[in-house]
Amino acid sequence: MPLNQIISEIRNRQRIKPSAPDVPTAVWTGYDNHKGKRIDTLTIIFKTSGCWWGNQGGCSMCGYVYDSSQNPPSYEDLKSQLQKAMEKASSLEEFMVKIYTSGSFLDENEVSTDVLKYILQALNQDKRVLKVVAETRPEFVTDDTIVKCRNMLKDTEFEIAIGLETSSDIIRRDSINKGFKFSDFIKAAQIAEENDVTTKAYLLLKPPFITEGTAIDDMEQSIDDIVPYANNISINLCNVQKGTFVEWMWQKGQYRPPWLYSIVDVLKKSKQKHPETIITSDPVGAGSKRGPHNCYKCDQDIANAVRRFSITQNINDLDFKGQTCGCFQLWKKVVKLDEYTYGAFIVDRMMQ
Amino acid sequence: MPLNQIISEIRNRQRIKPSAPDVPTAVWTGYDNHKGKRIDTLTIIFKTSGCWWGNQGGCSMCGYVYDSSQNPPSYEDLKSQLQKAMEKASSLEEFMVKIYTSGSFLDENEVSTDVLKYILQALNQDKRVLKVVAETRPEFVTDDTIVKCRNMLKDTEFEIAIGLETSSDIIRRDSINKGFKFSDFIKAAQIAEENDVTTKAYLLLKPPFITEGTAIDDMEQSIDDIVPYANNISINLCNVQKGTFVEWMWQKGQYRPPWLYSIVDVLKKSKQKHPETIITSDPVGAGSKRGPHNCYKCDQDIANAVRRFSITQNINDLDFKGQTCGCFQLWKKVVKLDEYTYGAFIVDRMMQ
Amino acid sequence: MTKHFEVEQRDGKARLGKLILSRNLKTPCIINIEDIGDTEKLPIIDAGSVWKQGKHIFENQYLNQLRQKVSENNLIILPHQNYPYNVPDKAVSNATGNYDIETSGATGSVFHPGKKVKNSDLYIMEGGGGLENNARQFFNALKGLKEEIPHDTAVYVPNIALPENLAMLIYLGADVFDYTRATISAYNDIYLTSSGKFYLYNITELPCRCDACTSVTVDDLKLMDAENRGIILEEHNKNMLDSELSLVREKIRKGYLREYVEGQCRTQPWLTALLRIADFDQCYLEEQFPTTRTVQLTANTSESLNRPEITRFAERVQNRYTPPKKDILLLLPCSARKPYSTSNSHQKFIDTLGQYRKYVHELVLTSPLGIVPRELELTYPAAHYDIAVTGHWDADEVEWVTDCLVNYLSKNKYSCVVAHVEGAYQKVCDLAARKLGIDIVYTCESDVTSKESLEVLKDTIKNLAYERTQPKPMSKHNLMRAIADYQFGKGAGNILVPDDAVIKAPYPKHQVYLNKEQIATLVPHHGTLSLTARGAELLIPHDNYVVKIGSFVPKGSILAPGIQEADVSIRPGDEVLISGENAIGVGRALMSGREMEKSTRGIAITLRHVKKT
Amino acid sequence: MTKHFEVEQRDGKARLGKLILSRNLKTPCIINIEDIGDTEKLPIIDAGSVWKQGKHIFENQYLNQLRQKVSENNLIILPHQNYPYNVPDKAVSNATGNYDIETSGATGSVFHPGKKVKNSDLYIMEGGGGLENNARQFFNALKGLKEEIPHDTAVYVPNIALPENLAMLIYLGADVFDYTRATISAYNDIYLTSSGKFYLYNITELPCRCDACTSVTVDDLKLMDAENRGIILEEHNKNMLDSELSLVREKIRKGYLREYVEGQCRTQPWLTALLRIADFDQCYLEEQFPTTRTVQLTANTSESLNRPEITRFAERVQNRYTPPKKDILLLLPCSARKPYSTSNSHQKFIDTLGQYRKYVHELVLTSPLGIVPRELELTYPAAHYDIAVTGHWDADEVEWVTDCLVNYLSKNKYSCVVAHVEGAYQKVCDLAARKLGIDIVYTCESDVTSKESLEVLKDTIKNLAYERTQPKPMSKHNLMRAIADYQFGKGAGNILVPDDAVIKAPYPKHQVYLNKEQIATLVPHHGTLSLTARGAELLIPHDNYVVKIGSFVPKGSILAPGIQEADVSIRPGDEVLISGENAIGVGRALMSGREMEKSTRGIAITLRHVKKT
Repeated sequence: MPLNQIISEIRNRQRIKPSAPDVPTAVWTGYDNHKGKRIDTLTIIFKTSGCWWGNQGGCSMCGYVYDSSQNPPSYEDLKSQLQKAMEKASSLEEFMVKIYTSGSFLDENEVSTDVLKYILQALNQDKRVLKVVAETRPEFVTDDTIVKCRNMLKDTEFEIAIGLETSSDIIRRDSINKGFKFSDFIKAAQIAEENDVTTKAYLLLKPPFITEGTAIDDMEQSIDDIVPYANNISINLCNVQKGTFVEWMWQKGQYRPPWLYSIVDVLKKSKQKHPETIITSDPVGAGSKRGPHNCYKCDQDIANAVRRFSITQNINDLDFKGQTCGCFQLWKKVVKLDEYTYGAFIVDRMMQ
Repeated sequence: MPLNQIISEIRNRQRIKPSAPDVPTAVWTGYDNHKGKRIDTLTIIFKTSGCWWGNQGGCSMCGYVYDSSQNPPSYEDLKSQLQKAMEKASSLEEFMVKIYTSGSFLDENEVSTDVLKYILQALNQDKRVLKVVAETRPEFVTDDTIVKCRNMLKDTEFEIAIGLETSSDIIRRDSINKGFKFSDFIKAAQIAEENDVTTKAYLLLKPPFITEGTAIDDMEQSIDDIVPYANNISINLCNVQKGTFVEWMWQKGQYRPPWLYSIVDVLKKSKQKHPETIITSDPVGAGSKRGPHNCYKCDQDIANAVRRFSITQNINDLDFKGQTCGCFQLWKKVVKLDEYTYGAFIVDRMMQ
Repeated sequence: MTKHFEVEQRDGKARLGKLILSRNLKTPCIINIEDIGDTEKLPIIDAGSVWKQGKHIFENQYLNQLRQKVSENNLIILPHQNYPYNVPDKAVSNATGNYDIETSGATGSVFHPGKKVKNSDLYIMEGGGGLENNARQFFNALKGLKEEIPHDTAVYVPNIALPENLAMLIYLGADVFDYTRATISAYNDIYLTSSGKFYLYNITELPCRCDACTSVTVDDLKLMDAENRGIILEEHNKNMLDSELSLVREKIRKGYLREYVEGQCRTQPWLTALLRIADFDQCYLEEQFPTTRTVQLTANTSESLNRPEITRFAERVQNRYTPPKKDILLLLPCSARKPYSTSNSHQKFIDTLGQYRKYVHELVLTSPLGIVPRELELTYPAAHYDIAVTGHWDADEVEWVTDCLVNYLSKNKYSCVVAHVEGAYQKVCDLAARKLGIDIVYTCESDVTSKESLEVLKDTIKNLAYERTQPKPMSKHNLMRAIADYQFGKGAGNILVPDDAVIKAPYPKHQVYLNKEQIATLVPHHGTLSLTARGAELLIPHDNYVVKIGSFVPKGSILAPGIQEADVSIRPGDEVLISGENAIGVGRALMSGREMEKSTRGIAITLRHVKKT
Repeated sequence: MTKHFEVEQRDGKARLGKLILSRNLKTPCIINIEDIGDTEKLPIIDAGSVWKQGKHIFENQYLNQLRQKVSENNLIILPHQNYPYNVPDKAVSNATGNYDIETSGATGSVFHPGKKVKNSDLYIMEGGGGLENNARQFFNALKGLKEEIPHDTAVYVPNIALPENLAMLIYLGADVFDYTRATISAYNDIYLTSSGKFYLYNITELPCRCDACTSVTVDDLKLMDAENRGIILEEHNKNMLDSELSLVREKIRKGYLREYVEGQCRTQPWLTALLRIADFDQCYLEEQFPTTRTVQLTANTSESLNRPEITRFAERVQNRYTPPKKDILLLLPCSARKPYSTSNSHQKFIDTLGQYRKYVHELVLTSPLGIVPRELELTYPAAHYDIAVTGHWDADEVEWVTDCLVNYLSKNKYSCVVAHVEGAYQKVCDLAARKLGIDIVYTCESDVTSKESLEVLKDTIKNLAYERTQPKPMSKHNLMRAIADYQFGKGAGNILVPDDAVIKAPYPKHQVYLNKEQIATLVPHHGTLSLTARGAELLIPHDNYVVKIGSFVPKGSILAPGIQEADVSIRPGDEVLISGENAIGVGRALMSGREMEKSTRGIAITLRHVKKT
């Protein structure tokens, strides 16, 4: 794991603010695409003891590790977290619940079997909940854990979400420091499928060291590679999170978040190739220095188009006025030239 | 006399080497034009007590003051000087004698009446001597002095040579510090003519502060002005003599000797206008840094043409190959631009 | 005075302006002097040289005839009898061409020191080009000229402009140049660039991409006949001058000419000497150097230490600034991030001091600024400079900062001086302590932000504090007073920020209120105060930075001719107080006080507030 | 090693050379990296990134296929997995793309510190452009790279070249660049010049006369659509890079790059920092700085004090030079005219001393050189430097000259030190005397050439002389020995100029004869000795500056591959001694000793004399 040591060092320098163990890290409602239709969603980020992988280094772009609780929350704490989260859904009629822990929901050391059972049973009992999606690393997707969930949820739809990031083992290892292989993902997806559980794959556009053009190609290739295994693909746009290796590179002027034109390019081409697969992207932080951005002038237009497409899956939604922004020429040059910068990637530079 | 004080200061700083009083400063033989024909000449520069004007400041370009003797040479010394000079003419059959003193031959304080009589009588007795030319400032050209000479020389031709320098009183005063006016020259020439003595005028091309173009115009104007009074006009090209104000300016990069193209230009135009007047120029020091020069490559060609013309008075002699030298274009630009340099004259500059 | 020249923008002594003639010439400009007389091409004619034309041009009649031939909007260079600069004044004053002659309309005069200055729109520096390579004489000549002539007239330095020296000449205040050197160089086969001259036959490629250079290869050029070669080289040389001129104009617009000149002057030793000599002169540049700029001050050469902003800051800290009444001085190192208190290291110092901070007065040591009291850390250029970071101070920097500290400590007494510094900073403290014969308490050995160092700092100040009565907390009033004194002179702080003033809004956007009326605002970007009309009213009796105007009520801006008197200490960029019979107000100076008084054209002040009286 | 790169000319670390490919690329060069892969346009192809291509490029088979597609004369950049410079070595060395792969023909390798260096013709400085503005890291990275790779290979620094930094990068030893920054800047509306960047919308005129700029006005340009605007700006930006490149190449040809860089680096603080950091490094630049140049050394900035020639001169005076046996030291000021003894002031000193001159040893104090013994006044750069004359020494100059004098006097003892100096020189003497605890006799108060001062000088030396036995006159032998020691190291003087040597011809054209055979000649222009083959024969056993060659008899020049061993102290320009089995000789080094040993191409030495043995 080439980067693990430096990532650990950066993690150790980061100050973490203490927080209440009985309040979820975050809860919000939104929309998603469910079988071709728009559906309300409730996203809950549970505060747990955190990601085991993140706690010993972890991924180069992940700042969620700082969301974990410093003392492992108790059973009662987590019950309380769920309760507070569900209050946010009080006005919804039918919805999907998306569970994150900044780690793996299926990791027993993070979410004890008791807690897991309590949460899933509770959700199953709430008849408004059509579907539950829970994020996990693939090593926790075993016959054992999947069957357990399936049993709790009964006929509520269940989907596991895995941060595969890319189908390239080299990028996942040398750039992201993810700690598992593509084959691990495939195995997990197969176990899920066998148990009538669907799989959602998260991909990551432009982890560190990857040029803009290679990042685009990597996403297109990854989608081609995972379509057989994932019904649902969501592309995260790498952004600069506090206390991460990516931030360290960015502060040195050696990392630039992806261009929004790049995700548009990926979505267009991949959707055309794989019309049956749901491919979405939520451009978090779009138009900010730390988030994916073009020239800041056209960013909101493009981010909105991406969001719209993510709901409609209609590639016409990706044609937008913003494409005529002056910076489109610049992006084309960046894609071409960044490939031959040999580690001196093209970043935004101040006038000096 | 604007410049007199600074010229005096420069003079006082100059070291003068002592020299024998019974040897002339210089003697040489050469050729000149005499009534349209080439004639041998003997030039004698007598060492005297020096120019009265030079001894109290004098002309800005004149370094001859340092040729004078520190102790006034005696009658015997001057006899000895004449004798040594005449030895140089031993092989000549017929010749003209040109007498200079670095001052005025007719100035009694410089050349006593006894000495003057001795010299002129001796020359008169030498039947090979067809003509005597003697240089003097105009204030010494009086009925008295001229009649005295005429009487000594009898039928030997006699010509007085006056360093008028220019017909412009302003230039002669403010640039050359000559100490007399054009009207003084006219008066002297008239006295001479009345006594059957001819007058030769020396002009000076490009004294200090005068631009290349103004210098050319000044010569042409001066020739026009003096043709009625002088049978013979010789143009000196200002050069940088040791211990002069001109040298002081030159060392500061604020004086450049005239271009040889300029004298060619003057000679051509003036000779065409005044075919009857003998107009000559001896480009002393041509092709050296301190002398008149073009680009150093073509200088000897042009100097030779000027010398040839001075003998033949044929302006075709002034057409020469050198005119096609690359520096001709430069000279044309210099003539045009130097006019508007407002005291920052165009000089030769080193590459730095 | 002049109706034909106006300055539109300034950057120190350099300026953008225009000669208002039949065709306007934007200055700085380079004129094609060959075109002189052809008023279609160049609206300038030359009445001629006494050397050439003789006496007849003495007569006013001649000049009047000339004026009748050309319009009033063509500039006539009055008759002149030129001498090089070195010719003694006495010689020149006794020359024939010493006469008094005038004409209506636009005129230019050849200036010789000691000769009477005629009323003109343009002054020609006699013998200018002849002083190339003699920095001392050139500077004296130009300074002599500029001191004699009105501010709002143009200066023409003939036969000197080269791409290599243009920036420096403009920086020193010249406006008009000619192509003479470019042309003559061309016909001498000299290829000009802004980084020096090349002899054509010594180069193997043309380091330029101008029209002339792309029209030909260097080898072809070498083989051409002289006339055609000269034409191409002349075109290139002129292009280089034009291009350098445009660049310099852009640098002036950016306010960045000084920085450019500090590099560009290295092409020739005499240009470097000019920079240094001009800096040694205490007044020549300073008077017109702005007190604030919108760009960073880049201190990138040893000469940066002597630039007017730096010496002025040090002078004001020494003479205008009054420290708060505390008897512990804490010396701190500077930080790359400005203002210092936002940097990581200073944040740590401040955190460490905690409640004890109020016992100490903080002074930051820095090169090139010398010493910066904490209260002035926002004030230009304290928060606006950028340096080449090598972690090393040279001897001049050490000497300069030491001198500043010694001067400060000679004037301001403390019972205890604590220095939380390392490296060069410590060297400075040692030298200052030795010079003054005082003791300095050091609180760290190496890394100033190490836990151990911070611990020692805390303990040291804590112990000192125990022996002392608790002072007032570092007051916003003191901060605002310090800036007011720095900006308007000693005493201004007490007038603008009396004890009963109320300071509103959080740092650094403090506002001063008196009797519920706003007096002043701290402008964070420059760290200076912006006054209200009421503030101006209070401060006018203090009699600094006051501009007196006539009996009108100004709007938007005040033109120079409207100004009756202006404080000589006013510099471009200063906040000035307007005092008139019918109005008082406040605005930003665009020119120096002396220039305001002496100019007949141009905007002197942009107004911010006016109040009828 | 390399068959595809050859250095043709050097100026310090900078060099002119060529990449010998299907189309030769003259270096330094800027490549259009967009053309990569199209070998018609650019004879370079990239085997690809591991990040992009994954594992398959690990296989040699893939590379062999690639080589089959393109000729041996196309340079293949070997597969790479790029990281920025700051990524820890350990991370990089554990990365997937750590494999060993080679191919025939021309190759380029991406260099990461700590990773194994492959045999290549071109090395790419990984992450080069990412270190812009971080002078320390950039310098360390480049130095690290240059130390690992053979001298005769090219260095490519990607994504960094700008007109403002090109000179510095080449000065530090980089050869190949790309237009990437120029293009990206253009599409960001950034207008590049060699004196910095302008944002297009902030400028009101285009300060350039290139094809692109003359095709359009700035206002039109601002109104154009992004694509067309980008095209024009890109053309301009590329023109500026090309033009700067040509200029730098010309500066290298003139041997004048250091002087240019000292000015040009002021455009950005990080470039100034690079200059200073490179100078602080004792070896990096010095090893390849020539020992003589045909041009003046212009010392025009404070950094000039630290340039390799200056520190080297001081070091040699300290360590190689042996003063004559005299016990009166006379310190004199330098003069503008060089060599000093031809100046007016020194002529006066020498005249004044007259017969007493032989009693004193003369040492000239000067900035930037420090101290120059009279015997070395001809020796480069003592007679070859030019400075900005202001009559003022700054603190660094005073400190430097004082240090040189203190070092000298600590090592060389005199019974009496007389200083005929004023101003800054006197300050230096005072400081040195105080440091050493010695007395210095001053012989003038102000003007060193005044009659009174010269009188005092004469009397002082006269009085000192009376007490002493008459020494030998200042001997030509001593002069020649001093130069020999300076040039070839201590002891060389006694070998080349033994007591029975005869010195012929007047100063400064002395020739040394031994047994009627000529040994050496003093070359006045550089103040160094030129040896005959006999001279070389005598000096070879001294074992300095010796180059060992194989069993051939060289003619005209010696190529690097012909060299077996070369003294590491050899610098370009040095007189070197050639020692082979079949020949001895003498010649002029064109490269450093280490470079001679390590290079496989290029002329190492131009021969002057060869003798078969």
